[in-house]
Amino acid sequence: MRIVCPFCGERELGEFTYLGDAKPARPAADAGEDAVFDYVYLRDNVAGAMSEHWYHGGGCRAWLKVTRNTLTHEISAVEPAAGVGAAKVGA
Amino acid sequence: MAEFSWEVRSPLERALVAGPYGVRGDAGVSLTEIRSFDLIQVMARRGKAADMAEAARARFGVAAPDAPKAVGTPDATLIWSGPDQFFVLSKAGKHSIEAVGSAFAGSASLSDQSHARVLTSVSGTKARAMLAKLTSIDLHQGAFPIGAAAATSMDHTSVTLWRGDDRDGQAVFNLLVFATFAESLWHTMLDAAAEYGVNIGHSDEL
Amino acid sequence: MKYSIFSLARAALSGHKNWQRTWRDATPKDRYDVVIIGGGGHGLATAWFLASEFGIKNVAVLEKGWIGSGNAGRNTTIIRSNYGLPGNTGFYELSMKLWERMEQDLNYNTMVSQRGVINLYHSDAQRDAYARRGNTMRINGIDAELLDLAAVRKMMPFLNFDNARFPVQGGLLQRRGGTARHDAVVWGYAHAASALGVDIIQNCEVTGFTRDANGKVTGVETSRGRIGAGKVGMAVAGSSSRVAAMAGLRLPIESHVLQAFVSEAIKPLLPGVMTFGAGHFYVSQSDKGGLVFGGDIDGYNSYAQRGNLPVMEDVCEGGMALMPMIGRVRLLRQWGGIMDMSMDGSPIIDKSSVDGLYLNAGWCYGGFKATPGSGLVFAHLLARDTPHKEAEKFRLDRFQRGAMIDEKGQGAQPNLH
Amino acid sequence: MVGGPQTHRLSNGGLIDRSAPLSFRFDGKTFVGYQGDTLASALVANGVKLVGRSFKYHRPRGILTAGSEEPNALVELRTGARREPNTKATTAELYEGLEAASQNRWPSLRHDFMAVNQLFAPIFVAGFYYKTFMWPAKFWEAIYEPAIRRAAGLGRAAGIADPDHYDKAWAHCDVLIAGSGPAGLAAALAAGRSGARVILCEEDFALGGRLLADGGTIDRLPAADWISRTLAELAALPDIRIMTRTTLFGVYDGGTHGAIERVNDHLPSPPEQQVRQRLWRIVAKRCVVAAGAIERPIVFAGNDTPGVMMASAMRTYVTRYAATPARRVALFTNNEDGWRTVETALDAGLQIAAVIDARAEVSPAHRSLASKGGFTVLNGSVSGVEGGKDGVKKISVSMTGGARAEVEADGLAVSGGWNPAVGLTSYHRGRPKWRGDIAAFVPDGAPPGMVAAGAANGDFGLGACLREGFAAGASAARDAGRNRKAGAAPVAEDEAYSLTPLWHVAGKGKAFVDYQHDVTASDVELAQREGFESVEHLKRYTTLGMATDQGKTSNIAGLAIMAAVSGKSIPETGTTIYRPPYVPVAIGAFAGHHRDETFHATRLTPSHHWAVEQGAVFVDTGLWKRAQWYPRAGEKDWLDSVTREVKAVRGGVGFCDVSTLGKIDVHGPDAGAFLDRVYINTFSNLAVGKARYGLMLREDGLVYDDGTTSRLAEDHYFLTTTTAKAGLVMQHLEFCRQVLFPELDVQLTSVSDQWAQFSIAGPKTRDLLKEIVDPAEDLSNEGFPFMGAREVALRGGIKARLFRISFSGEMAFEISVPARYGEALVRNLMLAGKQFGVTPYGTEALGVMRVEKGHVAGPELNGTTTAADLGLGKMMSTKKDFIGRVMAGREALVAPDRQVVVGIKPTDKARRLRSGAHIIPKGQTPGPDNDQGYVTSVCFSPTLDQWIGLGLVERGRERIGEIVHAHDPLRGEDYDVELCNPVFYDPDGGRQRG
Repeated sequence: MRIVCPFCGERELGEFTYLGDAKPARPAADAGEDAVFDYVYLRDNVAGAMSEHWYHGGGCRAWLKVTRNTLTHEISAVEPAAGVGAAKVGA
Repeated sequence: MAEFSWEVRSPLERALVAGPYGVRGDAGVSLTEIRSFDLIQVMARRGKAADMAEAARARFGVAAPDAPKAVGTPDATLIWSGPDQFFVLSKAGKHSIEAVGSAFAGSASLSDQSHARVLTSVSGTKARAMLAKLTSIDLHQGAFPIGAAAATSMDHTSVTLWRGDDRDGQAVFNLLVFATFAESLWHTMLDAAAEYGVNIGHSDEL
Repeated sequence: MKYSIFSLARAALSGHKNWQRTWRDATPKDRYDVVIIGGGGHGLATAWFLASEFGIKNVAVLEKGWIGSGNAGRNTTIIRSNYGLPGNTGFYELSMKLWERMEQDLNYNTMVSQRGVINLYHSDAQRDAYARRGNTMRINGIDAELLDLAAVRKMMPFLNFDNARFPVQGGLLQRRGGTARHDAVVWGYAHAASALGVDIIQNCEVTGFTRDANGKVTGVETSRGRIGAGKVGMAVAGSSSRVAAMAGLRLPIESHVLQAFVSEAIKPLLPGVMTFGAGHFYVSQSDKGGLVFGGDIDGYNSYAQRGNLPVMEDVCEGGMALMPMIGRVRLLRQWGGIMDMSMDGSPIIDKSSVDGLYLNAGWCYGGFKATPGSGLVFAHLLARDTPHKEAEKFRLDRFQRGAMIDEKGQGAQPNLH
Repeated sequence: MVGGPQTHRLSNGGLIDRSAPLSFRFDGKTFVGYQGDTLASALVANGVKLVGRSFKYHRPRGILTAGSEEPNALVELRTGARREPNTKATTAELYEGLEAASQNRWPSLRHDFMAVNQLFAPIFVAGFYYKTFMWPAKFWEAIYEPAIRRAAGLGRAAGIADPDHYDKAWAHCDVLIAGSGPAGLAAALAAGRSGARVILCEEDFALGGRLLADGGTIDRLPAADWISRTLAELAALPDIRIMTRTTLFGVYDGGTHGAIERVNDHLPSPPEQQVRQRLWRIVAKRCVVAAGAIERPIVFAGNDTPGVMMASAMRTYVTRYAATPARRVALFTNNEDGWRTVETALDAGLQIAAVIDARAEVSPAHRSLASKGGFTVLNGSVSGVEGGKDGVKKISVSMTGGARAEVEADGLAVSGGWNPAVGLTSYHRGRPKWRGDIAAFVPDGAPPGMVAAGAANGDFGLGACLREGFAAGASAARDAGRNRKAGAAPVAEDEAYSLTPLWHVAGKGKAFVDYQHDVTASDVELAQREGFESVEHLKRYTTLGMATDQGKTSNIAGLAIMAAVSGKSIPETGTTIYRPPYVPVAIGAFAGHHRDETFHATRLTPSHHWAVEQGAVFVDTGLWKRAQWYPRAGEKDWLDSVTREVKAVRGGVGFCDVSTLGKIDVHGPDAGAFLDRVYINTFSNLAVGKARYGLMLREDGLVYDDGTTSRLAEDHYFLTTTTAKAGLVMQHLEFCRQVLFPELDVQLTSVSDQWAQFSIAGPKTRDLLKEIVDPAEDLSNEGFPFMGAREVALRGGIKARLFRISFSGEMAFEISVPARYGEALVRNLMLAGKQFGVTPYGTEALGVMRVEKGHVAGPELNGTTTAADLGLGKMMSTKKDFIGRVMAGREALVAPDRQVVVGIKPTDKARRLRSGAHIIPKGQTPGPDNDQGYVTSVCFSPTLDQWIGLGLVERGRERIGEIVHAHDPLRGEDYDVELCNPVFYDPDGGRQRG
């Protein structure tokens, strides 16, 4: 597999580490235990296009949000993970 | 009171044996370690990328690279190292962290990496053939022109790679490697280059 | 027809024209007491235990393709019970004991071969972890031996002892571990279950559940029509999330691809199953002569049933690091299976929150060795509505309670288990 | 010249170099061949027909094909450590001194004892072993299985380390082409002229594919001339790379392809500094598969007799190698293409015994060829072959209409038609589709960017191959963004290819579908009878297609027979899933240089070479080499050395390289707030110039890592991690920074390699430091109190960071200098510390002192423990949110009966304690219900003069003082131990604060 890092360009799989589904957001500090349980343990386990977190640790160390089809491994979009552009906010 | 010597020692000091290596005859690959340099990592503060770029221009006369590129100035090279961050590579304390610090005050955080990396240049007619065993990046003339840079991995080890100006009509690839991995990767490089014949050396010149 | 050397010799005289189907080719009935979704090893074993152990014979096993087409047919055939945590230890030993009598139970030679499983260690820390695990096994009445370097050298003189990056220091050996012929396990259970009246229905894909007014599952919709059921059991590793979703459930499971490899057939070279402790690699040699390799999962969610090069290289690097004598042996075939990776690396066998629907899922890459045990405890759950005592810790609510069974200590990140 | 004459070599012709004779040995006998031969062609030229024995029945086998699809002619090539089992004679290039041996026979190929298996053949049908060998159960491992194992397998692996080297490399191109036949070369021309970067892989050592054997006229040139002209044009283009001896074996996601280059297999051994083989990962924007087609056998009785050969292979041997597999040849064909073999044989002066053509009609041209050549054309099928080890003797023919005929011949060429090589195009689980006109499967659902052309796509005519290849090359280049004009395609005529499908001829005797696995037509029928109708069941039950050729010559015939007996069509029956690699690939090549000491990279600490000089013993910690202890003369074992080192520290001063700890610079105005969220305790209120121990959890509430973090400036923290988790914590923190908390202004950099860091510990630490630190620095307890952290100047001008932290429980500092000063620092410490008896210590002594002090480390931070389990529950802030806070509160994680860290010491002071021993209440018989925990870490404590340890024990901290049982059945040990305070040494901490 090859992932087009929005910062570095196309790179091979070995430079990246996988985390998982990028859809669930970390619940707010005052969210209840159920919400956190859901975030930590339950998965949609999508069969098809899925938005995922990958880390370009073997490259620019950016966390990425990759849209990838779990049936075909085809990648349709890659963008910086939420907030990776933080340094750009307000710039 | 004892007399102390604070001699700096390159992580490659023992592994690097200057002279020919591998197959005899004309060396297809030259490996040169550059031993003395300052290396600063500059990382923009949140929302201050533009300020950082401006500060870089003020200090170095060129904008900080905002894409994987290496930009040369007469006394420093600015090398992209990730989103909103870059390295300043220089010599003789001119752009040491002490010297550069105030230039980026408020716009960027600085981290001294002068001792954290080993710098090697790879050139020769077989440099690309040898590097093809180590990097998954396409180093073809059209894909990786002079000034191109990459934060990438070799042999599962993070490196920063950029192409300098050609020397004697041959491409020159510069490689920053983490210091504690350097000896190991050095041996891997020698293995990869041995079949082409290698000329090993070190230099204090960038 | 009972299988034996005598029936075989008799059949030879008639040119083998009289053999019957190994299992009946059943057409679906309107209703069964129990419908099992998934004609893999676990589903078929469950059906057989329901019929043989619990007297429930009005059972159907529904398989969307051909039986054994999932992970039962694409694993590395290893059996062992060398687990270290309460919950796993007893269960896998129950399974091991069932392996030891499987051929006689089923009248089918599944080639259970107890040639030993050794986990090599390369550091003091690994040795200590294996000592802890081996002692757990012994306390549970399971065989385990901690071998030192000399003992490993004697047993496997061909390992790289002299110039290894991470030299072998010893190993944890379970002599009763080994391998079994994976396809034969499927066929054997199908053969025996079918003989007891279980209907095995291939090319029958479940497309939905039928529910009554209270939400209780009353049957399944399939590509071959609606089939009523008193209870429905799911044993569809790799597809658990997708099938459960039809009943509105979300599971603590991700689907990941695990590759396996086999070399060309060569004359006997390796004694048993070996696991490399300084990389991700394990190997055994099949009866046919191929070296069967496995390693880590590829590491990202996938239903593609095929892997990528980095893991293949990683496995071969481990192989060469451990035994450089295999350098010139050639890799023949590469394949991938879809693992039901749970959040703690251990399985889930429980009633679901939907009345009438029972789960058998989350086997990660340990499913094959669990086959007979899984069949027995799942049949128990389906028949009695209470967990078998060796499956009491495999409850679905353990994640809510914080009672994970996490052998690797990796937490809720399935690709690290 | 050694060896006899090459009895079956034509006097001229062939692409062999007659000026370069090569002698070689097969089964101990010496022969001569030529440069340009394969082992198979050289054996053919020497009249050798018998080359192997089959897998199950040990039937004599000859050479069936001339390529990588060969199922029969497998040999052990080379000897000693270089012995390679199952090597296809048909692809092994001949070299001077080549040694090969037949396999799977005893005592010799001609007289194979195991051929008695043929007597049991009536019992040894498909799947027989599933029905027997079950009684008594114990006999399986003891008797049946070893016998089966010995009989199975083919060749023998060397059994000793492979002496050759391998490497791996990457390549990149616009258009990748598999195969250098007419379609492949035309594709390369088109893509190259369009301006594309092209890589063409050819598994053979010669370029041209079928053109090498079948010739033809292209652009009005003889094929050989056209090949030369084309190669010259390609050579003149800027970015064309042609790789011979290179097989494209797989296609992976993102346009990554696997290829194996046999760099030096054509030589006795690789030249100095060169590898045997190289694994290529080729990244291509587009791929044109021009891998050709594989001629398929017809299943009939005796079709495995040596001398029965694929018709196209026979042409290859005659034309390309000038070697004659037979002198009197019969042809059995069901298609037009097979007839070419007759033309070739006649041209070479061979006799044609007869042509058996299964089709109703034979073309007038062939009729006249028959009358000219003086042979008969029999309309019918071969129903049996007589012969044996020495080859074909007589062929029985069932004529259309029922008559029978016999033909005497010493060779039978067979053509059942052609199957496109659909492997590569099917590796992404695409299923090929059936094309009725050629009765073959053609590619469908190829991986993205891949297209088949020519014979690989089912279009067999020369003209079509050129047209399709050229078009595919041009369009691939266009898709890759290369748009220059490709010019005109090469032109050739299209030959007719009329075929009447024929898979199986009924007859008496074994008719083989899968030669290598001895699967017969009746095995397929039996499988169907027993319900193994699915092609995947068929494959698994009979082992059809699972041999080293992966069924290249057998799969389609097998499923055609299954289709016939189950009353379905071939496309309804379907194919099995195609699996890479296309040809078997040496495991060594996949490993490359990652073996032996270079299996993984090695990380060296700044003091490594100094420690080597000191004679240190090293331990692997992850990728690191760390000094484990420093033996001295007179010490009898490691324990002596470690005990000395511990005593030296506790009584004086010692130092240890701790540079392996992960070190992270945390910058920015929100650095404190950030750390508050990732640690369970608070860092935003840490004063500048102070350090604090921190513990971080995973989001599931269990402990992830620990370490000390110092505040060096208002907006700058220096965080340390454990050695094991350094990289993972960095990744985790980046996730927190970039994804979870993007609103915080914080920057992270790893500075692990920037700083050489040493722990200096012992009551004389301050004395030693005073020698080395600038006298102006205040190191007094007031000036530099416990948990202080700041930059100091050293004598001689350099700057260092000093942290007053202690892992050993002694008065201690950690000192950091830029890494290239690390070795100088060590030497200076030795120099300055001589007067205090300064002692370097390794990781063992470090470990002893941390156990004595009750500090938790890896064995306790095992991913299943909570902060409270470690005795650190009180650190969890209740005033803020942090990662893992909520899940840490789950019932089972706060249950009172959890196993928690406690000290453990044997009641018998002379007793050695071992990690991994379990804790059982005293007086009880060990069992699953009273297994209350285990010993996690142990050491011999020189301070207490006994073995001590830490353990995780149920309710451990409530039970301090209780005597329990350490149960260690693995090592046959059982003894009493006392549960005690885990802090064995200086529990009130006076020493480290003093």
